[in-house]
Amino acid sequence: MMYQGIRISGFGGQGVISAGILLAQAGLLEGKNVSWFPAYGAEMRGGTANCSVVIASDEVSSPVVSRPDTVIVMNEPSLAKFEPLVKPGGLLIINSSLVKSQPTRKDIRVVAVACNKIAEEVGTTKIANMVALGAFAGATGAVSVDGIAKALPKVFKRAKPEMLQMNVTALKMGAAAAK
Amino acid sequence: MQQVNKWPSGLVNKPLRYCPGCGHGIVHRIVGECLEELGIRERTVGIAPVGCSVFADEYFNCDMIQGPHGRGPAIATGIKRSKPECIVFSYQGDGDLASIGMAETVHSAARSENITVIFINNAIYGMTGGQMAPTTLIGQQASTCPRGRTVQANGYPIRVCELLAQLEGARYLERTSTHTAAHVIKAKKAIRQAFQNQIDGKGFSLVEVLSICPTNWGLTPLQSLKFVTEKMMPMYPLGVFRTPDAAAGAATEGGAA
Amino acid sequence: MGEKILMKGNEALAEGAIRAGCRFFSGYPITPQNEVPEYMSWRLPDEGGTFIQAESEVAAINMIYGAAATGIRAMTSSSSPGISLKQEGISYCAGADLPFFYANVVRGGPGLGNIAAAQGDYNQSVRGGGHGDYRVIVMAPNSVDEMGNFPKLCFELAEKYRMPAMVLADGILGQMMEPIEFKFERVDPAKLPAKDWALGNSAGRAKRVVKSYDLREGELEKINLRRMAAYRKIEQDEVRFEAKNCEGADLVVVAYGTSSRIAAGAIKLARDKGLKVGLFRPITLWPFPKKQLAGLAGKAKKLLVVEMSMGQFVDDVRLAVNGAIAVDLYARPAGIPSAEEVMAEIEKACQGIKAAPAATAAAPKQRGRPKGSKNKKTKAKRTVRKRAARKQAKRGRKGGRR
Amino acid sequence: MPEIKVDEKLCKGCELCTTACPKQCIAMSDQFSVTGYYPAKLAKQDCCTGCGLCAQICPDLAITVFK
Repeated sequence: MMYQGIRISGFGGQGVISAGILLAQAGLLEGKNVSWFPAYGAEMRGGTANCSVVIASDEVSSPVVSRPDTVIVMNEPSLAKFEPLVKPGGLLIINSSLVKSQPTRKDIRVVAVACNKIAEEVGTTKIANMVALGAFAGATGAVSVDGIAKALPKVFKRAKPEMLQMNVTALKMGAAAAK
Repeated sequence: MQQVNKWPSGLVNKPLRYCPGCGHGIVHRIVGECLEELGIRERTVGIAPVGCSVFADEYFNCDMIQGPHGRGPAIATGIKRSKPECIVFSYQGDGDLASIGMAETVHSAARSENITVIFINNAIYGMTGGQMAPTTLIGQQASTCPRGRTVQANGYPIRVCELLAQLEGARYLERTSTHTAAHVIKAKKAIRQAFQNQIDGKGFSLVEVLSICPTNWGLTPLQSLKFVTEKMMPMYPLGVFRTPDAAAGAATEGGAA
Repeated sequence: MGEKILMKGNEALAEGAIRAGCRFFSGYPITPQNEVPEYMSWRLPDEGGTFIQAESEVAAINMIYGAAATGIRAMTSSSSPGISLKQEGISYCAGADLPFFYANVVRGGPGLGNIAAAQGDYNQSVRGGGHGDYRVIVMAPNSVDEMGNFPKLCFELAEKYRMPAMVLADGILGQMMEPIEFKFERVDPAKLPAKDWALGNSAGRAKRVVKSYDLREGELEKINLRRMAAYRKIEQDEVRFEAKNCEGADLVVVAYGTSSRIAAGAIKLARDKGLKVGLFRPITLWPFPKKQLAGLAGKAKKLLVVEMSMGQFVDDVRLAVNGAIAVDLYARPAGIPSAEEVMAEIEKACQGIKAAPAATAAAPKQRGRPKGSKNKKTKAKRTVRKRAARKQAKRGRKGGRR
Repeated sequence: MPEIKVDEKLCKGCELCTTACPKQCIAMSDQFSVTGYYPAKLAKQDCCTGCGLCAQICPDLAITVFK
């Protein structure tokens, strides 16, 4: 039985909401049960955004992930907020381009990936979220990089082919960086 | 070297939670300065609406009450009639004042309640995420008119000052804007006048402020300033529409005709 | 039908309604249900339907009153404060026997509350909601799939019994995304049977009147009695619920909507620890699955109600079991419990069962007495039941936190 | 010389002040602040006249003017 509860958090505009939808869509395409739930409303305005994603072989019970297996932290304030929630033995993926503090937990696995820097190398920092998703795929195997790549055109319906290609490159580089 | 400006005592000293470029901050500062300069802060009661400026109760440094959507002028009536010595103002957006609260707006003006209404017109619903407002322009896109507002499906935008100018009880009506520093200074003069009218017992005063909403317009703040001059002002000309001393005045700037 | 697509709950609700033949929507913006009118604003015109953003909820519901009177499948949606504003119109529709469908995507309350998920509108929903003596059919989905598939059921029940029917959801169900499969054929509104009460073209027939008043002496009561009989029939025929692992369970968690999803997660954790816990989920909140809940007495030893309100839903559960089984409450009014938190409550409730089996189990079984006269036995039973009920009331007070 | 001070904790990088300055003394920083925005700054030496128009249009009361 497979279950992955994920929280993704960062500044509004870093693409954490769409990264979550993409993960859920990828899980669905791979035949898993999935759910996605955003933090919505007033707290979004000018502040941080986060979402919950569940990918499971079994039925998904609660869509709000209170004890995540994996947390992806895209900015500094998110580290303090979400590090304590990770399950013991769980995974914390940190965007080391923007997060300068060090995590303090010793009972979890920490993977630091310079998402903004890698994204910049690929072409634009706007796809730092894809680097982070690649890192998640590489570190957990809960979904594959190919699976996420297949989900891309379903979620970003109006994206140009060259943009999609850049996203795929970012995914692959993220996965490589996490291994 | 002297400090030229400072945080007004009429505003709580804390960061504003509005989006980057949002016009609420400018008008909040103006109102806060008026409360200080007119020496009325400690006898003022403000009414926060439903919408983005629901947070106004956190920011204005006077007694505040937050009420149901659109009912600000009715609540103001209740407060003013119970405590006539108090200065009462209602701070409302376009959805709150001109859509769900239109009846309260019209009837408080008709009764010439001695209150001050600050009306922020940004032609969109902000808090709920960019739905069409009663002041949304023809052709303007919104999340409930994604192909642009049409007369056929959505009717015409409402010009609040012109509408209220028909009412004898509406004693002071002015439309201002905040898209340049000079207009901000004019807007402050109008808002100050609206409070002064209440102090002098002259009856219903309303100041409409054209304001930008970059987030829900889908524009940068700088592009939004252009939207005000090119799109909003032709529809919503600036000027004084009524004063306590004279009947209807004429628009002075921006009119399409 | 067929393909599973990833959709937001609010969008699934809107799409489901359109596929069910809805061709009229009026509403007013309010979080967390804005995706419903937004979706309708572009989808409905494409289907030849009408979308109107009304100037207020009061106007929106009266547009529905008018549209529904013509026999069209009409819908509105809102969230708690907006639904309060609509209650006048809903009462008029109920009083005029007009079918329509509406959804309440509940947020925190009372007043403006907040915009997070909550279940505080339970009583308002299941007791009619507005003034006067009436009911509305209340369906409580707990997944995006049900959000999309319930509107059709609601339209059908509403038309069958000529009354309003609603979906009671919450911010989580509205905002979350899940795979959905529409499990029904698209309804072609042109092929729906004509309604013999609908207003419109009166050529060739007697004029019709839609109204909610009758001032003639005794007439209103006759109408209400007819409506009451219909309500009794609905209570007989239209109850829907889901029972999972209730057979042989010591403890049954009773929850609806989002609470039932969180409870299901907690039950998984509990069963992994070897605790015998089941889940009972009412799908229709009115009609309420009274008989089915009462049937748990004598089987399970205790019920644990989990609700995102102060203890509204628990009243109906207690009425249904009528003291025959202990009912604990875990209440989070305008809070969202975690599965771990509910799991802790389950463990606490199970400990209670072990510590005091005599007090919590169905009384007659535990206190079997030698067979005497029939009268004596009944009397004994009654006393024990009373005692159990008293104990339960005490526990209920303690259990209901916050 | 007159000058402005921008409170980086308050500034949300909306750039409205850059349009208000009659002498174009204000530019945006290329480093983002703790709040994630690129704040405004006085970009030119001996440029500010202390007119205060930037503070008039600033929606976040982030600018203090000295003269």
